[in-house]
Formats: sequence, C-alpha cells, structure tokens
Amino acid sequence: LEEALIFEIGSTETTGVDFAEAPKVASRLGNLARTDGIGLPGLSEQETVRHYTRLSRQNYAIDLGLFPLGSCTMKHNPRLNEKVARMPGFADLHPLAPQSTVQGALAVIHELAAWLVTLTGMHSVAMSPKAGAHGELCGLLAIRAALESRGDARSVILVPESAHGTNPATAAFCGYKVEDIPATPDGRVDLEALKARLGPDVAAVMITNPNTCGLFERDMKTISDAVHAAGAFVYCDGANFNAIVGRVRPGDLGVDAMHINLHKTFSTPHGGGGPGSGPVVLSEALAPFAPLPFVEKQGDKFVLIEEETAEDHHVQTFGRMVAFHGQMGMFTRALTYILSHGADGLRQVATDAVLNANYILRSLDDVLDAPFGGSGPCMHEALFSDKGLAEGFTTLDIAKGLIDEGFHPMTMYFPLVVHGAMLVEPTETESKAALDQFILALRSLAERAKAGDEALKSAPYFAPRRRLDETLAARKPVLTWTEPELAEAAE
Amino acid sequence: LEEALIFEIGSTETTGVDFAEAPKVASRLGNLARTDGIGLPGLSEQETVRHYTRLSRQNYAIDLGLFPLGSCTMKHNPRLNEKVARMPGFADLHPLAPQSTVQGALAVIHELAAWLVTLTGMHSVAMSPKAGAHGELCGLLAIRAALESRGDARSVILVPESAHGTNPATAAFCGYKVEDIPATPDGRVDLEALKARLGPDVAAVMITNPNTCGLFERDMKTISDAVHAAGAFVYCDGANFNAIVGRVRPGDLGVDAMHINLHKTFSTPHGGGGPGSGPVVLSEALAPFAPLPFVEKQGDKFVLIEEETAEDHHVQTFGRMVAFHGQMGMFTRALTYILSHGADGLRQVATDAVLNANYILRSLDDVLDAPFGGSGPCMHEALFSDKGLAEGFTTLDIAKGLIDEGFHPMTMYFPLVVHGAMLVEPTETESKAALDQFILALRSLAERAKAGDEALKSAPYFAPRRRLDETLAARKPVLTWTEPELAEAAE
Amino acid sequence: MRYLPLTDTDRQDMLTVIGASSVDDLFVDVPAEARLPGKIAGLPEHASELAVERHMAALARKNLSAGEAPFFLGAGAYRHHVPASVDHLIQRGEFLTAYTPYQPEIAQGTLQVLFEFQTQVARLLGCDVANASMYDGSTACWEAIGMARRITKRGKAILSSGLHPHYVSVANTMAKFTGDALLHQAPTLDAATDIDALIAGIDKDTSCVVVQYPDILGRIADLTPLADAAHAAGALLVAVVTEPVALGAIKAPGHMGADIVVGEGQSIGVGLQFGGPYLGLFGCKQKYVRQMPGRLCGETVDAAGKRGFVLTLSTREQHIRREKATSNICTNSGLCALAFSIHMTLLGERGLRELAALNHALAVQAADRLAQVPGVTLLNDSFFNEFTLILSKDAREVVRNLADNGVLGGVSLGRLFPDAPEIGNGLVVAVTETVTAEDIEAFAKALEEELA
Amino acid sequence: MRYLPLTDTDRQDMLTVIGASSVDDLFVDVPAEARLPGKIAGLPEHASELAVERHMAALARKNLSAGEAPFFLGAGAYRHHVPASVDHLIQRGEFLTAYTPYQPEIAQGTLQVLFEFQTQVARLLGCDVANASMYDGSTACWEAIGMARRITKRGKAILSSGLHPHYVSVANTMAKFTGDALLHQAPTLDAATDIDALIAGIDKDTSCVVVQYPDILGRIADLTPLADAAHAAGALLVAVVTEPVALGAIKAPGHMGADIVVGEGQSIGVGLQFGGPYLGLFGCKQKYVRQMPGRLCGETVDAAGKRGFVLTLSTREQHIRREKATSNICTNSGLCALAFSIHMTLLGERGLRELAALNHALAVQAADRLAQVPGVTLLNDSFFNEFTLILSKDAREVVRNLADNGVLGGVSLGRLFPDAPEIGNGLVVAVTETVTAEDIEAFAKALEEELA
Repeated sequence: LEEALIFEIGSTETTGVDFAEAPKVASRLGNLARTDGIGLPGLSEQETVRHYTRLSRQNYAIDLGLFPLGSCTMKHNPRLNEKVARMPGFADLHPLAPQSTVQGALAVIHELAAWLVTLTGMHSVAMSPKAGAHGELCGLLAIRAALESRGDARSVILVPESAHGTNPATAAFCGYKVEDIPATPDGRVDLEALKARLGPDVAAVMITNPNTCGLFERDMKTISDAVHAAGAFVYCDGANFNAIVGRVRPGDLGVDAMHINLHKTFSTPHGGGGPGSGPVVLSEALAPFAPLPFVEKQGDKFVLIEEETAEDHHVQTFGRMVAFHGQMGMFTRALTYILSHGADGLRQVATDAVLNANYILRSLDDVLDAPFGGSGPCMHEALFSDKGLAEGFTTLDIAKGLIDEGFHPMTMYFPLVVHGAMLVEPTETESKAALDQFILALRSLAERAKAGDEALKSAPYFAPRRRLDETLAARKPVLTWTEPELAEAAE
Repeated sequence: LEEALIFEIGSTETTGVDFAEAPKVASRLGNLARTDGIGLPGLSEQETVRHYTRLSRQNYAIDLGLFPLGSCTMKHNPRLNEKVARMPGFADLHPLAPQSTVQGALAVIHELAAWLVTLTGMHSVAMSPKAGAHGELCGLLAIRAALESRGDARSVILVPESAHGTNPATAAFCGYKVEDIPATPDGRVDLEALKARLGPDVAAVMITNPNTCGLFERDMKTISDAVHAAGAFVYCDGANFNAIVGRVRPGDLGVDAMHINLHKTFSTPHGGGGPGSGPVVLSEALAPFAPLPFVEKQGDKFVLIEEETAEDHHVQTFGRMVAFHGQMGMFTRALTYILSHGADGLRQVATDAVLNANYILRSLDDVLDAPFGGSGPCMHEALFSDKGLAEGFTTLDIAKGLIDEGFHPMTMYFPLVVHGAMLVEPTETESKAALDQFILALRSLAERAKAGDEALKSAPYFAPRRRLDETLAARKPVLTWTEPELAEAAE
Repeated sequence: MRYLPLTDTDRQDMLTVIGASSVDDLFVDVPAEARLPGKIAGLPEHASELAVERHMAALARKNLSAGEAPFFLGAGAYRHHVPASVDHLIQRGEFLTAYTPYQPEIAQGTLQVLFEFQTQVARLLGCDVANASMYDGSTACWEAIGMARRITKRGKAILSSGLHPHYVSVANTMAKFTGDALLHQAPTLDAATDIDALIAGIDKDTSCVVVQYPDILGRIADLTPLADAAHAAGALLVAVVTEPVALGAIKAPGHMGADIVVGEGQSIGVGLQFGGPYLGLFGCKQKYVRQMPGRLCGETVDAAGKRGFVLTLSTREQHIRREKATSNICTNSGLCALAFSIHMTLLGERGLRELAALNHALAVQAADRLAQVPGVTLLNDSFFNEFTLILSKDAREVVRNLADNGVLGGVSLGRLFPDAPEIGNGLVVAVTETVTAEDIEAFAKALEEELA
Repeated sequence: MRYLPLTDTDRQDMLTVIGASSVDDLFVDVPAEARLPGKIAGLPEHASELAVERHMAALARKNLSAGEAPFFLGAGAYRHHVPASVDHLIQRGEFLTAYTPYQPEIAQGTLQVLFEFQTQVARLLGCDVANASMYDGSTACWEAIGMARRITKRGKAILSSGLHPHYVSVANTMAKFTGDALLHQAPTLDAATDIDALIAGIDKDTSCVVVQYPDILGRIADLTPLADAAHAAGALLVAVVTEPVALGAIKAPGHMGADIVVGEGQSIGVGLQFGGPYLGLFGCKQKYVRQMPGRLCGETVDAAGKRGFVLTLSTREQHIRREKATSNICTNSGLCALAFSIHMTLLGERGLRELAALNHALAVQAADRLAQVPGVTLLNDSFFNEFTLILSKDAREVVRNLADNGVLGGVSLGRLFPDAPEIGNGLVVAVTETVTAEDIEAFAKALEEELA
C-alpha cells in the first residue's frame, strides 16, 4: 500500500491538538497579522500516528539488521541513551538559564570532555561543533588562528585523494586552497611526496587515520614530525576513531586537531541524517584558540565560559561557531554510552570492530577483489573493488542486490582511489551469526555478478521501491508539493 | 525473511545485561541451589532489539490502520496516556507502600471512580477487577452475596443467546446454572419470554446493552423493573458502553451492576491480548457487598480500605478478588483519556461512534445482508450476514480478503444468533476518509464473493503468512519449543 | 477534542448518506426519559494535552516513588531494574495497539512471542507446558485450585500458612461460591516452614496442597517430600512463586514434583505500577494441558507450508465453550507477557543467574547488617532475596514512622495478617539489585533510631 | 559489556579464519610505541545499566528544569509543549536508527518525510523552496550570508542590530577567514527597529541585509521597504526567524520580499535540550535553488513507474563536489526535521494559528502585568510572544537573584551583549502556552521584591 502525502490527506481545518482558549486581548502584532492561507495541512492524532508509523516501515535501519556502510559506522544505539537524554533535568533546560540552575548539565559536558581528552591523549577539547564537518571547520579555524597569531598567513591545505568530501569542502569553506596528496600503491599516504610538497605556504595536512581504505597510516608519527618541522599543523579526520579507541591515542601520533563523531564512535543515533556532534580535541599548541563557549571547573562549581564571562580567560579564542553550547542531547547519550562501556569496554570496542572487519575481509577475498588485501590486516572496515565482475556488472548491482537479501548496501564508489569501491564496515555490535549471514549473502551476489546473472541488474525487487530515477529528479527538480491543479496550470 | 526463534539463535552463555559483581557471601539457599541447566537462551541487546522489532512488523495494529473488530472497540490509543502511566510517581510505586506515601495514586483511583460513577449514574464502583470477564465475576459475586445476605439461595442466571461467551462462563465459574433467553426477530431480548421465565430460582439476568447485534435494548427499563419485581438483579455487560457514554446512564435503566472495559470505552491499549481493566459500577442495593480494597476520601486524605483498615467499615464485603488494588497502570491511562475528552468530548465519542457505524451500515446494506437493518439505526457497530454470497463462499473468505486490502478483518461468526455474522465496529477515532476506504474494500469483496471469485477462497496472499492450519495445531499441540534432536528422539 | 477526526462537514455528509436529519435520530431506540439532553453536568470539559499532563504530573508528585528512597518492600511485588530497551520495544505500535491474535496471518509477531514466552516460563518453572498468561499470581493461584478440583474431582484444598495472604483471600472469596473447602491458618514466626504440617493434613479428599516457594516470610523448603505425600494420596501439588528471579538460584518447583506451578511474573520486565497490571504465570505437567485455563499458542504450518503459530486448544475457552469453559478469562496480560519475555531474552540464563546471585548476596549482607540492630532478630535460616525480621515492637507503626523519615522499610505482617496480632512484630524485608550499600546503612540507622 | 555480542569462542574462531594468532596481530600497523598495552589508566571500567542510569539521573537532578519553575526564557530558544506522540514516533527504530537516505529504495520513509518537511517549511517561511535542514539557526544564518556572496559576487553584509548576538558572533568568526565585511552594532533600547538605518546603509557593495523577525528584543517590523531597498541596490534580503510559531500569527518574510529566509526550528517539535541539537531552517526563492547549501529531497519515479523520492541536486554537495561544494555540511538535523514535521502535521494550519494566538494573548497579559511592577518599563510597541522590559537596575543581577528564588525570569541583555553596558538594564521575556496565570503572578511578585 502506498502512503499518500500529508498534503493529499490532510486539511487546513483539521488539527490533532487542543489548546486552552486564548484570553481576549487587543493584538499588538504591529499590523502584520498573517491573513493569507498558509497551506499547512493537519491530521488528527490517530491519522498522524498512522502516517508516520507506516512511513517508518519503508525504511531500513540498524534495528532491522546489519548496516555495513563503510566509514558511517552504523552500530547499535542503546535505548538507555535515549532514556537518559529525555530526563527532564537534561531535556527541559534552556541554554541561557542561569548557571546556578544548570550545574548538572555543565558537569555532563565537563565529564564527557575529560573522557575525550583522556581517550585521545590530547590537551583539550572544543565541545560545540554540531557534526563532523563542523568539527573539521573548528580544527581548521583553530589552525588558521594559531598561524595568524604568529603572523603566518599560509594558504594551502594538503588532503589525500582518499579523504572524505567534507575535508576539501571544509578547507575551501574557510578560505584555503586545497591540494591533493598522492597515495602509495598499498593505499597509504605517500610520505616522500608529502615531504616534498611541504613548505611555507602549507597551513595544514588533513589526514584520516585509520584511512578510508581501512588501513592504519603507519607513518603517522613521521608525517606529523615532518609537518611540524615545516611549521604546519596536522588535522586528523576522526571519523574512524572507533577503530582505535582505547588502543591508540592520536595525541601520541602528533595530531594537532581531530574531530570525534559522537554518532560514530559513541553511538548516538544517526536519525536518518542527523543530528551529529563533532567535538574537536586539540593539542596544546592549538588549545588557546578554541572557540567559545566551554566549561571550566572552578572549585566545586562548573562555569560556562562565554562572551559574558570570557574577558580575561581566553583572549585568543577564534570566536563562536554556533549559538549556545553544542549538541547537549548528544553529549548525554555519548557519556551514557561511554560509562556503560568503561575504559575496558571501549578498548574491546576497537578490538571487536577490527576483528569483525578482518573476518569479513578474509571470508570474502576469494570471491571479491581486495585491492589492499595484501597490505596486511585492515582496521575497522574491509575494502573491495569491482575487479573481476562480469562485463557490464557494477558495484551498484551488488549494492542493490544486497537490499533483496535483507541488508543495507555497503558504501559504494568511495574511496575514490579504488575503482568501483565497496567499503564494508560491520562495527563491533554485530554478532558472528549476523556476520556469517552477511558474508553468505555477499558471496552469493559476487558469484552471480561474476557469472553474469542479468536479473541482478534490476535489483532490488523486494524493496518498497525499485531503482529510482535520480536523473529525472535532478533535471527537473520537484522539491515541494504543489496542489495538482496549480501544478498543471503551471505547465 | 523469516524470524528464527530465540531458542534457535540465542545461547545460554549470551546476555544483553551487565550487573555489578555480587559481593562474596555464604549462600543461604537452604541447600536448594539450582544446578541443572535451565535452558533459557540470551541475546545481546542489539539482537534483542532486532528480534522483537522484526517480529512486531508481522502484526497488524491500530497504529497501521482501521481495525473494525465488532465488540472489541479498537480505537486510537493516545501516546499521552502512555507517557503519564510511566511517570515514576505512578509506575515506580509499590502496592503495599505506606499510605502516606501514595496519596497521589489513591487520588487517581478516587478521581477515576468518581467519573465512572457519574457517567453511569450508579451508586459506587469496584475498581479492582482485572478485565471485563473479571468484572462480570465481581458483579455476580456481589449479586450472590446480596441474595445470601437475605437468605435467598437462587441458582439460575438468564443470559441471551447473543451474549459474549464470558457471560455464561462467568456465571458457571461462580457456581450458577445458565439458561438462555430467546431473542425477538428484530434482534433484541424477548421481553415476554423473559418475564415468563422469571421466578424465585432466578438470581440475575445478564444483558448486554447496546447488545452484540449493535442494537439498543429498548425495553431495558421494563426488563429491569420486571427482574427487580421478581427479586432478582440486573447485570449489564458494559463492553459496549462506548456507544452511549455521555448520552445514556445505565443507572437510569435500572441496572444493578455493570463492568466497564477501560480498554474499550476509555482507550487503554489492547497490547495483543491485554492487560485489560474492568471496574464494576454498582447500584445502591449491591454497593455494601463490593470487594476489598477500595479508596475512600476522609477529610483531605485518601484511605485505602483493605483488610487491615476495613474492620468496621465494610462488614458485608464479599472479599478480595485479586492481590493488591487492580490495574493502576490502566487507571492512569483511562483518567488521562477522560480528562482529555471531558464531559463534552465523551458525549461526542458516543455520537461519532454511532454515526460512523450507521454510515458503514447504510453504505453497504445494498451489497451485504444486514439482518437487523430494518430495525432502525444501529448503535456503535453494524451487523451483516453471509446471506447472498455465492455457493461455497463464507464470512471467513471475506474476512481473509480484507487482510489483502490492508485491513484487519471484522469480528466473524459472532453473535451466534446470525448465520455467518460479520460485526463491524469502526469506533469514533476513524476519519470519514478512512471509513470510505474501508467501505470501498468491503464492497469489492462482497461483490467478489457474490460473483464467486475463487481466488478469494485462498486469501490472504499478501500477509506474512497464508491461512494457517488450526486443526493440526489442536490435534497434536506443540506448545513449547524443543531442541530438534530431542524432538526427533521423542518421535 | 483532538482524538475525534470527524469535522462538522463530515458529520453532515454522513447523516445525508444515512438518511437521518440529526445525530439524535440515531438514538431513537433509547427511551426518551433516559436520553440525556446534553453533557453530564458537574464534570469538566475537554482539556489540552498540556493541561492534562500537568494535572496528572501534579498527582504523580504527591507520591514517594520507590526510586526516591531507600526501598525494601516485597511481599509479592518486587522492584527490579528493567532495561530501557524492554519498555522501548513494548511501546512499538505493532505490539501495543494490536488485538488478541485471533487472525494469525497478521498476528505472527504476537503469536511467536507467546510461543517463546510459554517455553521460557515452562523452563523457568520446571514444567512441561505453560499458558500465554493470566491476570496475576493471585488469580492464577485460584485457577490452579479449580483445575486441581476438575482433575481430582475432589473439593478440599490445603493452603500453606506461607501462602501470600492476598492469594488466600482471593481463593476464599471464590470458594464461598464454588463450595470448595479451603484449609488455612496464619504463619508463625518460626524459621521452619509448615511442610510437615501440610503433609500431615493430606487425606483422600484433598484435591491439592498449595505452597508458596519462597514463602511469604522468605523461607525456602524442599518441596519433594510434600509432592510425594500429595501424589501418594491422589492429590496434586500446586506451587506458587511470587518472585520468579529466585528460580535463577534455587530449584524449580516443577523439578521437585509440583503438578501445577503458578506465579507472579511482575518481577521480570513489568515493574511495580502500584499493583497492576501484573502477569500471572501458569505451568503444569503435559498430561493436564487440556484442563488448563487461559490462552495457549501452538505451532503449526500455513497453506504454503511455512512454520507459523496460532492460538489453539480453544475448546477449553469461554468464547467457544461458554459455560463449559475451563475459566471465564478472556483478555489476559499479553503486553506484560511480552515485557517478561523480552527481559528474559536480554537476561538469558547467564544474566538470570547473575541477577539472582546478586540479589541473594545483597540480601545476605542486608540481613546480617539489620540483625545487628538492637531489638531486631532475623527469623530466616534460608532465604533468597527476602527475609523476615522480628522487631521489638509492632511493625506496622515502625513502617509508618520509617516512611515519615523517608525510608520505605519493608512490609509489616500486621498489614498482611491483621487477624493474627501474635505475629504483628514481624517485618518482611526484600533486597534486590536496586538496593545499594548506602540504602542498607540508611535503613539500619533509621531502624536503630526507631527501636531505641 | 552488554553491547558487544562476540563471545570468546567466537573471537577465537574468527581469528582462525583470519589466520591471526591474537587480536593484537591485527594492530601490527600501529607503531609499537603508540600501542597501548591495556586499558587506559585512571578511567572507570564498564558499569551496569542500573549504575549508569543512577549516575546520570543524579546529574540531571542537579539542574532546575524549566518545568519546575515559573519560566520566561527565550532569546532564540523557546519552550513549547510537544505532544507525546511526536516523541513516540521519532523513537521508532526505523526512523531513529536509519542512515542518511542515500539508498532511496529502502529509505522512502525518511525521504517522504523530508519532502513533506521541505514543503511545510517553504510554506511557513513564505519561500518557494526549502532544504532538508541545517545544524541550527545560527549556522543557517551564516550559510545564507555566504550564499548571498556567491549570488551577488559582493562581500559586504549588513547585519541588523536586532539580530541574535550569537548569530552575529558566528558570522564574525567565519567572516574573519572568508574576508566578508560585516557591519553590525548592538541594539538600542528603543521601541522602533533599525530598519531605516539598514536601508540607509545599503550600497552597491552590499551582498545582503540580514534582519531578524521578530528581532532579539521582540520587535516586529514590516520588511517590505527593506526588501525593496535591497533589491534596488542589487542586494538580497536575508530574514532570520528564531521563533517559527510567530509565523502562525504574522506575515511570512518571504511574502515581504525576503530572498532567503533562515530560521531556528527548535520551537516546533524539538524542545530546549540545553541548546542542541536544534534545527536550521533554510528557504529561498526558486531561482536561487542551485546556490543553496545542504541536502534537498526531490520527487521522481522508480523503475516500475511509482512515485518516489530521492536526495537530489547533490552536485552542490561536498561528497560530490568536494572543495567546490556550496557548503561543507554533511550530517544535518534529520531527526529534528522529522520531529518538526510531525508536530507541524499534528498542529496543521488551524492548530498553528491557535497556538500562535494563545502565545500572543498570554504575552500581552504578561507584558501588561509586568509593566505594572514599579521600576519596570515595557520597551515594545509590537511583539509576538517575547518582549523587552527595561528595569531600574542591571538585569544580569536580577536574573540571578530571581533564579535563587526559583523563578526563571528571562534573559538579560547583559548576558547577550556584554560589550554594550548601556543596555544592561534590559530583560528579554518570552511567554508561551506553557506559562500559566500563576506563573505570571509569581514572576511579577518576585520582580517587585527584587526591584524594591
């Protein structure tokens, strides 16, 4: 059954809420009362519940099965975290409430910050970035501020080809020129090429470690030393921190700034595309430039350092990145998750994540090409390519075939350095039984694609929709609903 | 995809919980430590969430669409009710907590009781019955106690053929002999036959009003007067109170006892088969015999009258029906629902319920036989029969056909007084659009069954399962899971 | 009126289809004198969600919830930590708002859960089979007595003095009408249970002996001799378990010869809820299955040969057999059974055993600490997570005074057995995993003050 | 470690398949000196759900939540009643635990919601199109300034003094690096907005004028003249709405000529949450759609011809265009957009208008009552649900003292504009439907005492 749009089933006269009657007063709306129809349909509560319940059933989700999206880290989202985030003492707090009334909330931020600093071995952390990409921005702004503070106006940022798209986008967003760093044949940063490019115009190098080929950058410390020697900074994309948490501290590798995706490493839910949260850990060199606001413990009190209170505290801050103080709702969830795991559990998280990925890599490298399979163990994700599939069969066909097998597709065509890349990240919350089922399914699809099974090209068959026409969508974008009569008249 | 049983995917070594380590102590278990394997499989939290999420998706529910089960009253379950029931001040209270610490809980019971008494125009209410059938038991026990208190040992209860199965079962369960009351051709109690049967052996008459043919018993007051004149009591099955709430008070019709299904009239969720809640309103004649415990207001305090406190209060009580004080979790939900509707809203509930049912009756009586369609308007449910379907086509085929149309089947083969009965109750929470969709679907099925469309006999096709073999299940009952090797060995 | 979707236009259009001029016309069958002309007077009108939530929250705040105080109450209802995922899952609309699974094609979710639940309960209780739930432990207990009557065709049941007094009351209420004879007396403050007396009381008219395990004072006794004695006399042994977590630590009654084992399942997954809804557990030997009350779910296949589940053996039930049914029960505790089953799946055997061990160890620590308070004697030799203290004064008063001091310190025997003043100094104390060392200390201190 | 399903046996079996002798072998690429030999010292070990919940609940209790006190805070974050069904629905696993809908065949639920959300937002703001969400209002505001730069190829933006100071700060932070010139000064305590001054400031280098509506002091002004002036100079008008409920009562900025309308959507469906996650709204004229930042969902058909939805125009986005993208935004506020959309659907136009009318009426009552307090002057001629009081002393201190007396009485201008001591006596007060007559009275009394 198809689910109609709210615009097709609702009416502007229907509502699913009751309000107390408004007291009669003379309006003070400055003669700007809205008199036109807004066009917002309402549904009764029953109809609303049905509409969204039915729609939800057209989604795939972690709660339904394994979600092998490489680099996206779709792991179990414990319900305790949801419960805690909804405690009125956290959920029903105004961001500008007097500090004496929010000591528990500030304590949460402080406690989570302490964990992040300790786990990464860094100097301090900026908590306010709203997501990973926002965290990248934070790191680059800190770097830029640090350079400017010493009168050093560098203009170039080096980024490996295999980087997430956000890396170059962020660098450009804050006014930098982006240059690629080449990779070695084994899938890592080319140290010599990097060293050769370093110079007085290079502000920073952005490196993902473990990288998006699922490999640990062995030369990380050497890279950092070279970068520092050249007067530049090292930004580490922390999207894959879940592979090493508790086993390696980025601070020990010379990193100056790294964002941590709380929704990846610390399991805050993805929610169909957000909200995320991207705190950024900083080295001692960058710490003075961290954005406002932040939380300090003064005696037995927690203080939110912001414009009003910053005066003599934090003169070098590069400023505010966002209204208020960041993703509190994600902080409570992440801290709950961290306390549940503890230091021992978090180490086990990385261990099991890597174990699961290597198990998939070695269970499938006989039927799927693993371009860096010879480079040693992978970290938390296994990379395959489309090499060896029958003529005309692509990574896309395998991905869509997975849907019919009851799984979400893996990440496809990323990283760009591998042709027809398939990046599989099982995460640590999958059981061996679930992995075995997935391996079986992917193996069978690989065999079908090698044998040239034409049916695969039209997969999926058993999803709520068949393959969708993305070209049509982009050619003539329909981004809002229009009443059919108006839409017709417009043509 | 099929969902395996927990016994097939779990292991007794797996657990989805963590506990603090137990302090080391010497056991005081009286040498009865359980040393054998219990055979209870565990799953990790992720696997648990997936197992039950996936299973849930094999259910139909009110949240997915119209649920036209006659007499079962499947209406919208507001989420506010769920939220309120979970407030720690209600959910985390021990039933035997000192009364000074549960004044708010006692206030809820008292406030709900007052609403029920006022809405029904009765004298008082027994709150502890756990469900409708338990409420019937409560009413009959009160009647029996009242009769015995006057030394009157009557042994027969009269029940109409159209009654719910619980009526005769309850009467038998507390030691009564059950006799049928015949019906008139227009679907109501035969007043003359009833009068003729009344006599010194009749303890009570159990009547459902509105009755299960969806009709109001016009002669209710006359019946009550006759029953009372014969020294007997009138029990009213209140399952259909939702049809008249706010428009008719059973107390005005001479009823002595009536249970109220909170999960029908007041929208506590059915939960796949319970829990229900069946408070029983009582006339002044029966009130002294009401069960323990109950709540009284004494000054500005609420007192729970139970064994400890009953002494001089309530000497004629027939005793306790259940441990503790009834379905508190349902009381909070029902009171929340009642306060949301208010006196005006509850009256509209009955009005819209009856309006919706008549709309269905009159929209379909040209294609489906409506045996009592000529008896005037129906109340909250519309009754059809299988008369006029093609040879070999049954009510069951229409019911299963509805599944493929995206609806739950109506109540079928009940009441027994109509051949191939189809009892349709839309409830007041359905929109006209939803009714129109349902009418269209039922109309098309009626037409197919009249035309002899063989495909209909194998419906449903689009459900998680095809028709199930109930005979096999009953002939050789498999009620628990057995390890395959043990099951084989046993054969 | 946010739950009523019809608009006035809808209503008018529908009346036209029906051929009525007003909604009042639809109520013509109601005698004019019984028709209310408008809304019932003296009751408030509809209110916004905000207003209703505020009203209910204000009432909720007038209670001292268990989580707000050192908490030691048991006596048939136990406070355990329920994982957040349990409540999340039972709130899925497909479970919460589904009806009894009479249409199995679109109710396999609920049905498979019930099949798994029955298996879990049977294994936990040590029975061959279990049903899909009853209202609660007390009504399940009475149903067991009735079932024993049907099986043995005898009408005399012997109830242990250690049986929960509410369960006794419920049975007494029903027996007055069914004519069963019930033998029972209040417990004495003795470390030994009344097993020997029960054995001595069994005769050829006895339908069953009903014994609670652990009993109302927390004592645990081997049921095997009692089962043997009952069976020798042609009677059944009915065992009652009010704290199923205990069965993660101590032998199952079914394995000691009990023919029927009933229980209160609230401890696992359901929560306190001021007494309800709770969850009646009901298990028995395979040979008695057709005499069982309540719903049963069984395995079968569908028309395409796939495994599936249906409600079965419904010829025992009221909707088919009417007055010849094994019970009048209809709606039972489906959602509570789901909660129990999910929690049990999360625990698994390993988790259940760890939970039980933790409960027992904390109870031992608490018992030893409290027994040090002057004026307190520990009654029990054996116990699981609940024990009885004998105080130097009436425990009713002590409990009330402790509450005034913010300690919820157990259930007094005076409240449970108001007719047995001789045991009025007894206090039943339960200790679960939710109790902390600080709670125990706070309780001990408060008790010390109270008894000084 | 309840979230880790592998057993030790599993781990051993898997190592065998991999051909490694221990898990440490999998970390060979990590330089030996960087490998931690065991868990990081000084941090606690794993804890039970019960223990973690207890710890977090204790921290939550150290806060005074808005529901516990008379509450009047706004200034960019508003407390509205969110129906219980909203939170129920967003917690369905299929929404909560889904990824960004890059695989449209199995993400139609999220995609249809986003399409509906975009339409709702566009209509509310009075725009042709809207995107699928940004982080929050402040970042959306900066993105709008950047978008205006790309469209006009000019680098000077004029920010109204009535723009939320945090939004100004965010823009200043970014502009330092992009080189945009931003003109801004703090507001004055005047009933009139700075519209005239803004008009006067526009020149041929101006990329856009950014104006908040209602502004930070709660004032409302017609934006039409400003739009006309901007357009005449080839500049864009960017309007910022921090309280979208207002648009149920007052004209939409898009209908007064705004080219880009951004907003903070937190008011509808999302809740306060101490500042995040919130929901950036972003709408604009159709002609600028390819310059928009953020995700967009569009309608299309599938291979079987059925209507369906996909993410589209992604050539604007970072994962395709990398350094040439319109923004670096990736993860946005999907779940908050869902909550907004559900709440808006429950409201519908009728409910939104009723809600707005109720907010306004209560605000008028509150303003009049508070203005009676000696030492208090009401600044505003016009307002929606928020207004500014001028007190007889520094409002920072007043706010702190009120809090000590259990009243959360607004936001001081001193906290918002620490560099503008001349407006330090200003207090911004918000009044929503959650405020009762008793709350207003309690606030007035407390203020009276404080100013006496």
